[in-house]
Amino acid sequence: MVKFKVLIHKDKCKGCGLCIFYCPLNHLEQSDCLNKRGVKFAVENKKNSCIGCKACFFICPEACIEVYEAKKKK
Amino acid sequence: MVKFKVLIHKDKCKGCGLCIFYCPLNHLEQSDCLNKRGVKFAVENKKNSCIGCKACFFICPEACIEVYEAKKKK
Amino acid sequence: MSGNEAMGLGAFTAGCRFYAGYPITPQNELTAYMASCMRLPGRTFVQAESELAAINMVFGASAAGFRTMTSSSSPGISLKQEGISYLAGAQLPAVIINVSRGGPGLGNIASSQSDYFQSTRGGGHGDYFTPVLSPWSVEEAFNLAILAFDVADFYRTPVLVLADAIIGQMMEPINLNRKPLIRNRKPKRWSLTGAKNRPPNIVKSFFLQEGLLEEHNLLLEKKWQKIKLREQRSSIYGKKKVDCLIVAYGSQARIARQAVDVLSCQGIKAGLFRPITLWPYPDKALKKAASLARKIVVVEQSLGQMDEDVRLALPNKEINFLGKTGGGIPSSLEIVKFVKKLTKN
Amino acid sequence: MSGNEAMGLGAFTAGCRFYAGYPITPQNELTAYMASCMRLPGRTFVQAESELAAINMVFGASAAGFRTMTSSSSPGISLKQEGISYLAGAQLPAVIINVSRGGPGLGNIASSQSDYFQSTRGGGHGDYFTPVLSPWSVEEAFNLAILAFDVADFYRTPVLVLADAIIGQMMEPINLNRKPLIRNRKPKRWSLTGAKNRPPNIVKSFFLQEGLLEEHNLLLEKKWQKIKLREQRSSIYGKKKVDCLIVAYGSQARIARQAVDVLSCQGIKAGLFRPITLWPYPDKALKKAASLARKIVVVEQSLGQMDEDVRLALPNKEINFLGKTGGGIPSSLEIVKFVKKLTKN
Amino acid sequence: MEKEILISGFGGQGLMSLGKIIARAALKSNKHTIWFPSYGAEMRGGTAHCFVKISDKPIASPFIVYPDIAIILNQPSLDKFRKVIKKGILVTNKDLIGKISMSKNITLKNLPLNSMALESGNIKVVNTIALGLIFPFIKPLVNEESIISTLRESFKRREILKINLQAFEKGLSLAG
Amino acid sequence: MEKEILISGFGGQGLMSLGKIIARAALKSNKHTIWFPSYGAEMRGGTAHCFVKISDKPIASPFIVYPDIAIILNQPSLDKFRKVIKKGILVTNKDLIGKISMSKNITLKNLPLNSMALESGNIKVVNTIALGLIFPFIKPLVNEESIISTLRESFKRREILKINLQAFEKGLSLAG
Amino acid sequence: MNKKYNRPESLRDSDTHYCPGCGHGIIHHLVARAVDELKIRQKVIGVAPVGCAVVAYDYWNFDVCEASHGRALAVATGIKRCRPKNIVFTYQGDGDLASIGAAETLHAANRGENVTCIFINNACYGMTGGQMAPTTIIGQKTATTPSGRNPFAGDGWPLKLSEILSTLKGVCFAVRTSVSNPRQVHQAYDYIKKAFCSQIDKKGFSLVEVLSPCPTIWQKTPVEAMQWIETEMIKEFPLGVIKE
Amino acid sequence: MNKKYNRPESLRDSDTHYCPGCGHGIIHHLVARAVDELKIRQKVIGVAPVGCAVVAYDYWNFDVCEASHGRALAVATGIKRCRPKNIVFTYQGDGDLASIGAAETLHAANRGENVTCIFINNACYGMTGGQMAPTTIIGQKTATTPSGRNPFAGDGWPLKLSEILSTLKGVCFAVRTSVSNPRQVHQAYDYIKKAFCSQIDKKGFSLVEVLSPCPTIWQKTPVEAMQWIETEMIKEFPLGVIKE
Ligand SMILES: Cc1ncc(C[n+]2csc(CCOP(=O)(O)OP(=O)(O)O)c2C)c(N)n1
Ligand SMILES: Cc1ncc(C[n+]2csc(CCOP(=O)(O)OP(=O)(O)O)c2C)c(N)n1
Ligand code: SF4
Ligand code: SF4
Ligand code: SF4
Ligand code: SF4
Ligand code: SF4
Ligand code: SF4
Ligand SMILES: [Mg+2]
Ligand SMILES: [Mg+2]
Repeated sequence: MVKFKVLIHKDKCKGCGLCIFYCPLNHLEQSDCLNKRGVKFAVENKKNSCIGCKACFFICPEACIEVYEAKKKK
Repeated sequence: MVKFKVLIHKDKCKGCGLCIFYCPLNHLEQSDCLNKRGVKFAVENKKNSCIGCKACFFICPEACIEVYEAKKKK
Repeated sequence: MSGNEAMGLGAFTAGCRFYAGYPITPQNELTAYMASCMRLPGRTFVQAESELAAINMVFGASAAGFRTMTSSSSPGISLKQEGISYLAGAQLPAVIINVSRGGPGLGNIASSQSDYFQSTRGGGHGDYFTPVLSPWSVEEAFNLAILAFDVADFYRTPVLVLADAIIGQMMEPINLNRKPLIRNRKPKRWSLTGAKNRPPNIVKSFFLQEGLLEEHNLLLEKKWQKIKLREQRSSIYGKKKVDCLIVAYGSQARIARQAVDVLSCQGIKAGLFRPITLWPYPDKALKKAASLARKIVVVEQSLGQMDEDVRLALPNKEINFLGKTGGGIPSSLEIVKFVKKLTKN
Repeated sequence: MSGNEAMGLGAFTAGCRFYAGYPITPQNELTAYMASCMRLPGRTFVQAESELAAINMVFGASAAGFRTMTSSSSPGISLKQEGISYLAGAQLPAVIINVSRGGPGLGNIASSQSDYFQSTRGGGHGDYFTPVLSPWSVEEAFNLAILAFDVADFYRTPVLVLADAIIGQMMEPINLNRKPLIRNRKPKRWSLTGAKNRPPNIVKSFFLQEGLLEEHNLLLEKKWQKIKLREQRSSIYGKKKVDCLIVAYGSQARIARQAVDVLSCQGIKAGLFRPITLWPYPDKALKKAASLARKIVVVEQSLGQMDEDVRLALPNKEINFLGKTGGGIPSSLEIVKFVKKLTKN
Repeated sequence: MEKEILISGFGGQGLMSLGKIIARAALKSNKHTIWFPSYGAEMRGGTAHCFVKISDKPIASPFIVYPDIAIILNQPSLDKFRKVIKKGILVTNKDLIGKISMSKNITLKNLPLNSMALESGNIKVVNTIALGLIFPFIKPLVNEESIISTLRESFKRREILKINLQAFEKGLSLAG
Repeated sequence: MEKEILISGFGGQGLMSLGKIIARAALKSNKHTIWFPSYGAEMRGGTAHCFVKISDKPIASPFIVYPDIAIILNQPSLDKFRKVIKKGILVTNKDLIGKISMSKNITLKNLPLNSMALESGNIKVVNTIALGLIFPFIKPLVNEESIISTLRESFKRREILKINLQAFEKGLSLAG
Repeated sequence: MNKKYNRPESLRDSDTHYCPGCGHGIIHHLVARAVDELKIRQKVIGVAPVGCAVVAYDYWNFDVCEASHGRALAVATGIKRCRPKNIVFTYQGDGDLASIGAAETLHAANRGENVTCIFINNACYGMTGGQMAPTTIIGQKTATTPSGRNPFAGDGWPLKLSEILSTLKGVCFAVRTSVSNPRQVHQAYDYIKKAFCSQIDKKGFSLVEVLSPCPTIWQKTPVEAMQWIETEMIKEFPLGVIKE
Repeated sequence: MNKKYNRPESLRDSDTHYCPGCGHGIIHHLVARAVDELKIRQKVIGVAPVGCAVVAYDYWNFDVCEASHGRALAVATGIKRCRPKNIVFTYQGDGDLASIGAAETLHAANRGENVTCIFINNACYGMTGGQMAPTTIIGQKTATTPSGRNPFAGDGWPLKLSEILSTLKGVCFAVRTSVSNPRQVHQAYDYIKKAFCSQIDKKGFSLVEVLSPCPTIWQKTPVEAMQWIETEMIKEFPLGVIKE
């Protein structure tokens, strides 16, 4: 089974919220705290799991999201 | 009966020959002598008569041809 | 009110009827200001597609007999050089505002006074000059914008207002109670209105026939000489007899004034000579002021441009120069230090 | 061969690989010459849609690491001012030829030297200079075109060749037997070739971060100082110790030389000082020459522009000026008369 | 009397408008004033600053060498201006700034301005809180009425105005 | 020895090329030479002129004040240059020029060049006839071979060359 | 005897500097005639280009403004915006209008400036001695394309600016015509009048492109030049109303 | 664990100066990604504009050249003609490309320069604080059109330069796309690659116009800005391949 993981470089994030809005699974959300830029950056939430659609990856103006494909034997 | 007359300002003429070429009746021709610009200017000849089509008038780059319409009782 | 807006208001007050401009920092507030006030009836605002288009629209509006202005900043002013030369050649009044920034090239958007040569030595081609006015405060920016129109119309010449980014962007109050005098509003008989009841008018700078351009240029030369004689403007701050006379213009003169104050406190007699017209350069007044000064210091936001005019005006004086380039600004402290070192020897 | 063609041949000989130009009289023979020789393999000729496009194409070609040139005449050169300022700021070598004509505005197509200020005082915005070379013969036009490329590459700077309409259009023989020396052909490590096996190269003139442009400009200033020190060029004709030293450049120096000959015949010791570089101005050589001269006369095809450099170089001398504007050319007879009157007193 | 104020921070933190508000209020209080911006490092997003001078005499230079009052909204600003802040009051934004150690001549107010602004419902009022914080120190030159009426002019939309007035009060209450 | 030649006329009369031909021929004869055009009054159609200087020493100025040889092809040219033609030889185009009265120092050759050219089959050879007319006067500096070979280079088409060579001879025969 | 067709009042009684057979002379005449016919001589303001027609003001008998090379439509914008009641037109060569002035042309048209543009397409730069113009046709030899214009060698394709401009909403009338024979001359005359009329009716930007002979640069006799328009140029630049 | 989608090599690991939600960041990424994918990083030469993307060279990890405002395609012409084997592209805003640079754009396209032009249409001048651009849509408020762009007040019509350029023979590929949602972003990416490929195949001038959000000037949140593209901008600027 293939699993996906997103990695968000939190200090590059400008908190524009585009990834959050466009993630089809609402896998992303705003953080509670501020990063060093003073914005609430994007983080994964734990509710849904990522399907690796890369919507967030492509829409992020800061290119600060990475999407990993993790082949894991169950 | 209507008669036409063309008047060519000879010293303005640059001898381009356009009027001569485009006159449908060959009413115009090159002069034998030179004008003060040193070119053989356009003159009326006696062979054919002008029908007042104004071809020469419109094509002349120097606007040095005038076409008169002369209403004459025979 | 910012200096940029003040110049806009000045133009409006002077009866500017046509403005064309193209955005560029640090003069955007001026374009924005014009975009609202010049959309009123009887006025025209055009956002031109480029600086070239803007200056040539101004050429047209001026030829049509109207008070007209354009504004830009350094790179945009370079693009207008051909147009300015045409305006000068065709003897068309117009006001061109340069809120100058750091160069060469794209440089930066900080304040700089490195367009002095371009402004005073005809950056365009040919034997011509343009009067150049340089404000040192927001209020003066307002007043000089008005004066620029008057001078332009009186002499039939393009006039430059050379304001730096500091003057353009800083805000300070201005007194609008005194009603400004608008002069030189005589009818422009040479202008293009349609050839009704008069022979056709022609606006041109082209004189191909041998000798004609020479004749025309000698006429212009007379005009430049007249302007040189009559339009030199400057101001003096501080004592008359001084150890050190600082020469500076625009925002740098502001900073120098502070230095003069500090120096006085420290017992050094210093004065400030501030040219208001950069062309014609107020050399008569400078000569007079310099004759009572022991040392001369020129301070500029450049590597030394006005410096040359001071040297030409005072061939027998030693001229000391303090300058910073590329957006660097000689601070009042630096000036004080420089002057102190100089006057010690 | 005409001066225009000679400059084209010079560029070709110097290894110019890219030429972009826009037609304008009196330099059309140069564009036409390039249109044929630069269509050979390994070379590129582009008829640009405008002078702006041409100078910016040259910017690109230079950034790509190639020897490149554009040419125009006065109004077209005004349009290139922004581009020249960019070249200077981005430290790109390039050669720009101005076969100057009468201005301001459309002016006429006669010979004129009224672009001197524009050429030597950075007609564009910002703190920069460009070396300016001025030939007085067709052969020198050829040689200076080559030199221009060498200087440009060595200092990484745009170089102007300021030839007037007389030099551009007159034909005289040139000696092509001596093989010209082409120097400074070192690889351009800064140029854009694709970032292969090295970090990316960036060509730019923009330094927004505070202080960066200042730093950059001080670097440029060092370069200007170095050029000032090393690249002053001039020549002298006639006696050393003279009653009158005539200072003139370009075609006007040719005419002045004739005047010097006539004056010698008439028993008046006259000499000619001819700057070959207009920037840097050869003030050291001039000072030396002037120290042996009783009177100084500057002769220009303008209302007095180089005049200012002479006055700056010789602050303690009286400078006399003879000039004609708008295509007028001070003839050798007029010079003789002027000098005779002057030396009589 | 003369007060020299430096405000520095990220482009979006409203520092330019804060400077303008102070200058306008000073004008209303019939004082001489100059506001001068420096977009400094970058046009968008980056760090920028502005100067405000208020005085009862005409002002010469718009520049400030050693400010009396400094409002420093992010780390780069502090790094940049640390050396010239030698006296007076310093307001800093704890949320975006690490450890601060300044000379003892300086009255330091280090508060989490971003968080406070978010709390009050709008991240944009960082600047207005700061205004409240420094107000007591410019009071000799600028009266409160002028400030309030300038705020009223600057924020036309009622809700926005309300939040700003509250932010000002909050700052004021913490000014101590 | 130095010869100074002025050629002036209408734009289309081939005066520039005549000047260039003389200059090239002088070069071939190993002389110093300068050709210099002045489009003067008008770019098209109007009156223009050029100077040619030939010398056995280097030449200073390309300008000519008092020409040794003047070829004047139309009335405006005569009006313009009458005053400076004070010596030497003057060739004029009778077809386009009214009465001429010049000082006696001048050898005048006033011939109907236009008509002669038309006669020889091409109005454009006006200039080549003039070349023939003045040739004897530049002979000390330029030899006939050089002229002929320059004509050959200038006119590539055989018929055209033929007419021009004939025109040159015709001029020469009338040079007297 | 009724005098009928003579020099219009709007054309001065001066000699032109144009080469024999040059189209500029014909078109100057047409413009002047149209101005007379529409009785607008006292309110027309022309803008002259830099090109062979640079001194058009010496030939027309009404107010004329110079413009720097390529910027005639910017100048016209300045004039017309200030004097909306006057009739303002530019007269520009192909180099002026379509090469150096391309941006000014495009944007004036796009703004729908209520001016008329007479565009003289002679497939070359006349004034500077016959270099390639944007309108030079493929294979045509010029001073800068000595072996003929070759789009595949980077010389670019013949530019059909009238077609391009006609796609803009600001343009109300665009036509290409020629003066290559008397009938065409007459038609060009009608189009010029029409363009002026559309300006009088405040419809926006009007454009009349005229294919015009340049015998000198083309190295043809005047008659051959006319024929070259009809056999060669028209192939690249078809005549007719493009937008109305 | 296989890393799959991460920062391309051609994008430096630097922070941008762009506002949150700015389209420039997205498109920079796409360009870099396309360069990586086509393995041309070592021979690509970019030309940066004057506009918000002026310091694009600080973000891309390959050779980049500055160009003065509007002249990127002239600069690109100079580079490409000298280095035909390199891949040369310009990256230009709507003000840069379509306003001040209109002539250079038109003529580079008409010459069929074998370069790629990435045209960022954000309906405004971002860098100078939000003035009207040629692409500003009707009624849109900007610093210079305070009551909305009004073509009937002389502000001009939204200029569709891609359509205009696609009429030129020199243009081999012209497309309008957007980055207004992830799917579109991906499509934009494909088009950019395609444009580069057509350059590699020496087909001529290729143009990719990208509708791009400018939340700051539009005074919208980043998400609203994306939606405004889809509801408003696309009406004026329809997406799709214009020429291929
Ligand atoms: C800025 C500038 N560039 C170039 C020129 C030189 N120039 C004069 S006219 C002209 C082009 C003429 O061609 P066109 O516009 O087609 O007019 P035509 O002469 O063919 O009627 C040029 C390039 C100039 N005067 N000014
Ligand atoms: C010659 C010149 N004119 C004007 C400017 C000012 N300027 C900088 S960017 C810009 C326009 C930016 O708009 P656009 O090209 O659409 O890019 P964006 O910022 O929207 O991405 C202008 C007018 C300049 N730098 N140089
Ligand atoms: S890859 Fe798709 S599903 Fe996963 S976080 Fe990103 S947008 Fe959401
Ligand atoms: S799209 Fe990028 S910058 Fe925007 S919130 Fe998501 S991670 Fe942050
Ligand atoms: S009016 Fe017609 S018929 Fe009469 S001369 Fe002229 S062209 Fe010939
Ligand atoms: S058309 Fe005119 S210029 Fe030509 S020959 Fe006839 S009259 Fe003379
Ligand atoms: S060169 Fe051509 S366009 Fe110019 S006047 Fe001569 S024929 Fe007419
Ligand atoms: S102003 Fe607009 S285009 Fe510029 S960085 Fe901000 S969002 Fe991007
Ligand atoms: Mg043409
Ligand atoms: Mg934009």
